[in-house]
Amino acid sequence: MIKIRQFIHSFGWPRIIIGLFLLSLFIIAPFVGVKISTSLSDTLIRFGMNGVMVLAMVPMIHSGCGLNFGLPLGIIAGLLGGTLSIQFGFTGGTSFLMAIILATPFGILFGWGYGKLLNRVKGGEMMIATYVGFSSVAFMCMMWLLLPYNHPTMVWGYTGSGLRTTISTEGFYLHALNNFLQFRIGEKFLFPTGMILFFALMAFLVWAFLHTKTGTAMTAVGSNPVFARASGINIDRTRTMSVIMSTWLGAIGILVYQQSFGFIQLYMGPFYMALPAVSAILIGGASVNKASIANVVIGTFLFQGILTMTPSVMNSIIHTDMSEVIRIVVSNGMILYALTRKAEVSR
Amino acid sequence: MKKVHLSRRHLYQLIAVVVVLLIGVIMFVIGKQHIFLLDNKTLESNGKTYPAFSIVEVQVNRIESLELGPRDRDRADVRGQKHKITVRYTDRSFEEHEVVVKFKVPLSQEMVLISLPALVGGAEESVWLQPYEIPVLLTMPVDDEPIITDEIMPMDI
Amino acid sequence: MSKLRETKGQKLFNVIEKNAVPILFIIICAIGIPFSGYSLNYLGQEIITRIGRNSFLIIALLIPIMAGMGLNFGMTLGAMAGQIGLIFITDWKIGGIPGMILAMIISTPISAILGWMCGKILNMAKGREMVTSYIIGFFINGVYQLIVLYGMGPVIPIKDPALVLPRGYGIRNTVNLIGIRRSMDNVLAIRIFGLSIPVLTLVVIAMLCFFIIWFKKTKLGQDMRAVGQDMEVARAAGIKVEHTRIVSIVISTILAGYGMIIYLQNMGTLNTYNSHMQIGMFSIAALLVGGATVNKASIGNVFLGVTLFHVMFIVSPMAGKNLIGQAQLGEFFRVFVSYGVITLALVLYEIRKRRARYKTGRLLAQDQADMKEVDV
Amino acid sequence: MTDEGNCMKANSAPLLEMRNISKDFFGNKVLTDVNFSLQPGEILGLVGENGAGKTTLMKILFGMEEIHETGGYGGDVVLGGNMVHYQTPFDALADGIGMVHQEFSLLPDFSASENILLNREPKTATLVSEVFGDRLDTIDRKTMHTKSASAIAKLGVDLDPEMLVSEMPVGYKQFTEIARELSKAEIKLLVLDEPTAVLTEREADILLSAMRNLAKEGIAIIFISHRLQEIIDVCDTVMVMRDGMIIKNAPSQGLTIPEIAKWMVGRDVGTKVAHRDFDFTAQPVILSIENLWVDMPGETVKDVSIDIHKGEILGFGGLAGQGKLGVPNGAMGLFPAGGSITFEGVPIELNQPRKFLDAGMAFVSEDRRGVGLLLDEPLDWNISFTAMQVQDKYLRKLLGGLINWRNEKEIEEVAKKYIKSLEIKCTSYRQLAKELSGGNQQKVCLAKAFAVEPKLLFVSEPTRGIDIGAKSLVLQVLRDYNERMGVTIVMISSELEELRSICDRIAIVTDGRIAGILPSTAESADFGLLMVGKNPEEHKAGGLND
Repeated sequence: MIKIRQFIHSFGWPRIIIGLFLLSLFIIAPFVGVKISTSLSDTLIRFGMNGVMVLAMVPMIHSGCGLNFGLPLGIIAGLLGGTLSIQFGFTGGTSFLMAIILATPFGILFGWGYGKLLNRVKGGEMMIATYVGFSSVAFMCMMWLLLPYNHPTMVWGYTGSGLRTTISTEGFYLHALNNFLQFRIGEKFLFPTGMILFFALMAFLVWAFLHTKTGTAMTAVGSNPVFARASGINIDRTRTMSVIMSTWLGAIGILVYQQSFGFIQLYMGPFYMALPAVSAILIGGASVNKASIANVVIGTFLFQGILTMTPSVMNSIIHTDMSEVIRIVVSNGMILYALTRKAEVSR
Repeated sequence: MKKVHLSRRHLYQLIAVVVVLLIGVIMFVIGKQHIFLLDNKTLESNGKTYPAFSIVEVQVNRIESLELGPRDRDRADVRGQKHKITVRYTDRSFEEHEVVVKFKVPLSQEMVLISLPALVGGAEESVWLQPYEIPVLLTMPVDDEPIITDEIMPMDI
Repeated sequence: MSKLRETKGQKLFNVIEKNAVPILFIIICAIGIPFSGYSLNYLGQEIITRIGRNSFLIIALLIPIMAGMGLNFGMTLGAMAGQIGLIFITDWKIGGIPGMILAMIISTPISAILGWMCGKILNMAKGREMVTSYIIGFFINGVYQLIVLYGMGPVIPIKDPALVLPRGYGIRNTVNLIGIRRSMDNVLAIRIFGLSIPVLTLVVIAMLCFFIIWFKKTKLGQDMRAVGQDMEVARAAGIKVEHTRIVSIVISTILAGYGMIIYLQNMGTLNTYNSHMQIGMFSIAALLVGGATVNKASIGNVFLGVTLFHVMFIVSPMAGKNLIGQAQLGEFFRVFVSYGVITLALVLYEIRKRRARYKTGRLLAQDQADMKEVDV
Repeated sequence: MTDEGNCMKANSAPLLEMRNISKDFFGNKVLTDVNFSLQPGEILGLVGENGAGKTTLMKILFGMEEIHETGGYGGDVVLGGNMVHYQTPFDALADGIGMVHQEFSLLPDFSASENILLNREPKTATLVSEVFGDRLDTIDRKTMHTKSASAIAKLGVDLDPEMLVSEMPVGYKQFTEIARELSKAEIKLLVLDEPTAVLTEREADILLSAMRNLAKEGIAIIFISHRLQEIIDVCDTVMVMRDGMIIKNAPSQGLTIPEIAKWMVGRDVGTKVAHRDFDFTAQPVILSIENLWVDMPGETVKDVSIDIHKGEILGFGGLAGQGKLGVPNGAMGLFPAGGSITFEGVPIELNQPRKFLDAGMAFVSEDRRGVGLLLDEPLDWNISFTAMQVQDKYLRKLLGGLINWRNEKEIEEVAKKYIKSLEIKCTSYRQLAKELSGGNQQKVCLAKAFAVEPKLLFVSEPTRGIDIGAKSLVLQVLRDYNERMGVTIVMISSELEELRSICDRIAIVTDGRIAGILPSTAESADFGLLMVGKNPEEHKAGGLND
């Protein structure tokens, strides 16, 4: 009994409720005519699509910068990489690789500036991160209009300048990862091997980094910055590095997302993209200052599972699609829960 | 002593709540919108005929007056319960008449039809003031409009 | 070791830095106005309209700032309550000033409950009130959608087919508020120099200003200022800190509800699922443009802010069009500026807080430098 | 004046009596059988070292929460003939006992008057407050002004009630605090906890004369101070506490500073402690500190210069808040600091902990939980972290040194080594640091420092908050480490006896400066004099002249 209570305490009620909710959706599904295999396959695909963006939360949480509400900044770096890759005329799988390569310098540059800024506002990171994300998206809205892109698939047909709001990745990196080693079990179950492998690679890189000297320092900075300082760590530099990593992962994350989704969404597209990623990692068991790869995997799976299952199951039961409302309540409720926990570092 | 004080505060609070609720009710009554449909059609009722005017000028409360030809219908949006209607017309002997009628509209009737000929002709109120319902049209089910819940850029604020 | 000495240059820098945001906006407006080609008369009319439309909402932000809880991003809660009131009166066909008053009466208990909840949660998240209130806004938005999009119709009776979606439940994207449109602005409206002035609305706003001034003089206002400065000192003096904080949020939420009703009577249409989310952000931006900070704001900031922010807002699409040939660019620009100004104000606030912390160190260094000089 | 006072006291019942007060924190006795009484209008000077039990005694009087939480106290508190047992400080305040704390409890953006009457503002009821409660009464500024002005007048200082606290000099803030207590009509007893510590001499004089005025009006005062001259000047009675007991309770007339200082520091003159002969002057200077200032809140260092010799154990002592803790914290760069430090002839850049560590120094902080440990991480991380980061220990180089991989095995080994040698009690080397007891946490902090193998080790309050058994073990470990490895140790402690038992010489820090350096064999009274800012030499001379 005590063990159960301890488990509940450490895991937190909201997570258990969400887990049970998802479980019940899976149980109900066959009775209302929703195919589990399709749902599972969809969940997996969405897991692969969003996993890297959720992973982008990890470095910043580790270094004590809090939840990365400024993810849109990383996404913008990814958008620049993607559009430039198309602009330069790369096609097929190469365009994906080139997109990653082209996004990298932007990710590093943005991350560096963003990190410098966050170092000057210690204690108020999350609110400022939110608004850095918003203002950078709004700023890029102007840039998308002004930058001298001219690839015909991307610009508005009638003016010949200014990027479209959505650009299809077909012919470029559409399904560059999805189709790699993809296999099918039965009629409805598709396993997006390439995408999952890519996520695994990224997760391994982050995991491995956290096992190096610098990674250890990063964890210590997040766990107790004063301790780290007293051990000779340059806190500001470590934090900046974590922000660069998070931003870069955000850039890669959006590219993975686009190759599966099929479209590049510019302008206000990245605006609210931070919130789902933030809530996913929190659902997975992370807190404002502690996160692991396991949190990412569990959280993304649970969160995306709910997003896939609720519309179909709810629709079959009450003929109303309430999934949007459920998404808003679940994800923001989870963030609220995490924010109101007493700082878990017992300092 | 303390108890007395406490109950006095409760009393004041109770009064405040009641006053606010009362204001709410009053606002409901005086703010209720009604639509008057003003009709200048020949009306037959209980065997009596009220012929339409060739031209009639009608003013509801202090809203700008309307002119109606035969078989015309116009509307006036009003608020509240008590209304005054002023009808000016010229009879066959070219004499100008002005009829002023004050009346109350039931709270629940959002739209009423007022027959001007009957009103001038001195018919019962139930004859010249009738509730009106918009005929329900059988329409094809319309596609739901898409709900946009995350518009970020307003045109105007 | 009492005062830190500063050179003239540093002093000037401090003054500029303290007023960085308004100065920046004056520059933006000064550049934008000539390029937009709008006449001063037009701009004047717009500013008057917008002062009447928005000030009430912005003033609603002042009380939580006084209580040290920062910018109340949770004011969207009040806006939602106000909108629910408006939906009801539109359905019941209550118009004019009585309709507005009734909507306010309906919104009050909803605002109070939501504000109380918000305050409770913020007490659990001391030190990060702003980001928490911001997320509360999103969370309650979900609940609001649940009620308005699914509950209104089957559970909460709404009869008017003009309000309800064709599918039979849920409120439409836009609700026409013809019944109360400009009903407050038009009462006692006068024209001066060709500008029409919504006298009643301005009188109501003036009354709210007096309320705020009066409120500061009450015991509760004094307690809030005390709590805002130092929770521990206030607690030691026996002030109920948590309760005071909750009350400040409740008042702010209720006022935001009223503000939303006044705002929408001027607009004339309700954007059911978006108005409230946008209004929080734009009100905060306007207040910050007026020179307010996270912990200090006055009524003066409100009016300066409304004026500067809205001039920028009106002018930028046309200025963008005339400058670069794209009105859209100007629209993006004003959105960027709105978010940017909040970012800038938050960053400046945090930096100032840090600098204040290092003041003692600088004083000590200065002392020692003085000693050395004496030695030499 | 004293004679008059004594006559009055003899005729009336005591205002306050504390009988047989005793208190222990989980078996650790901090007060034993404390008895004293106080007459109306009497000024009682309460002196004693930190940890002598003054604060605990006052906390009991006020019914502070932590007293109830830790199991209450023994004995009776009698106020005006009635037994009282306060549940919260507010009850005590209601009974007319006021306290002015060492730290200011003032709101900077409020005026003196607003602070003095905080939460006791005079109000006028309005119709609104009838509905919404009396918190919507408006504040009566006029009455407020007169009330606070009269409270300030009682003090006899010239302070504008409308002046903002943030614009006040420190002394005025102190007056505001006291005026707040005086503004309470029922005030009978006032406790002043080191009120003069922050005041200039002139301000202190004003305060002392104000205290005499108050006493004339029949208000009793308990005056806690380290400035012994003030105690002698103003108090009717002096009460000296040490180790939770009253050592002396005597009329102030005729007392001298050396006498009181001796009682304070205790252990009758001539107490011998284990002492080794170590001639530090024969050793080269390893660390030289010059004109160090440190901005450490509550422990400001103003100007400290000292040479530390190789192989010695140097102690830094002094009363709390005087700046002894600021010295190592500033030297390491944890708090903004200035001046210069030179280690083995090489100047070390300040404000950069890394430079300090690279030079071969280490620091065990007094703030174990805040600075010393990663509470949420396991033991092995805590022990190995600093050495790994500073000296690249416990790492495996991969890809030709490009990647520094954590070597879990070596980390485990070093953790186990120190768990064994320092006898750290834990379930495993992976146990989280926050789950350990205070003493074991302290050992982990030491292990962390030892793992760096420093040439010079700063240890700050190594025995604070740990039980006696662990205390002696920690001290023994430090002594061994010094003798075996030849490591120079600088130990900072509030407990003079502890310093005297292991150090070769002890520097006393008073008011942010070194008041004097004495060998640990010096008489304790001399240390006591240094702590209260007096030069023992002068007083000895004075004594001879008498």
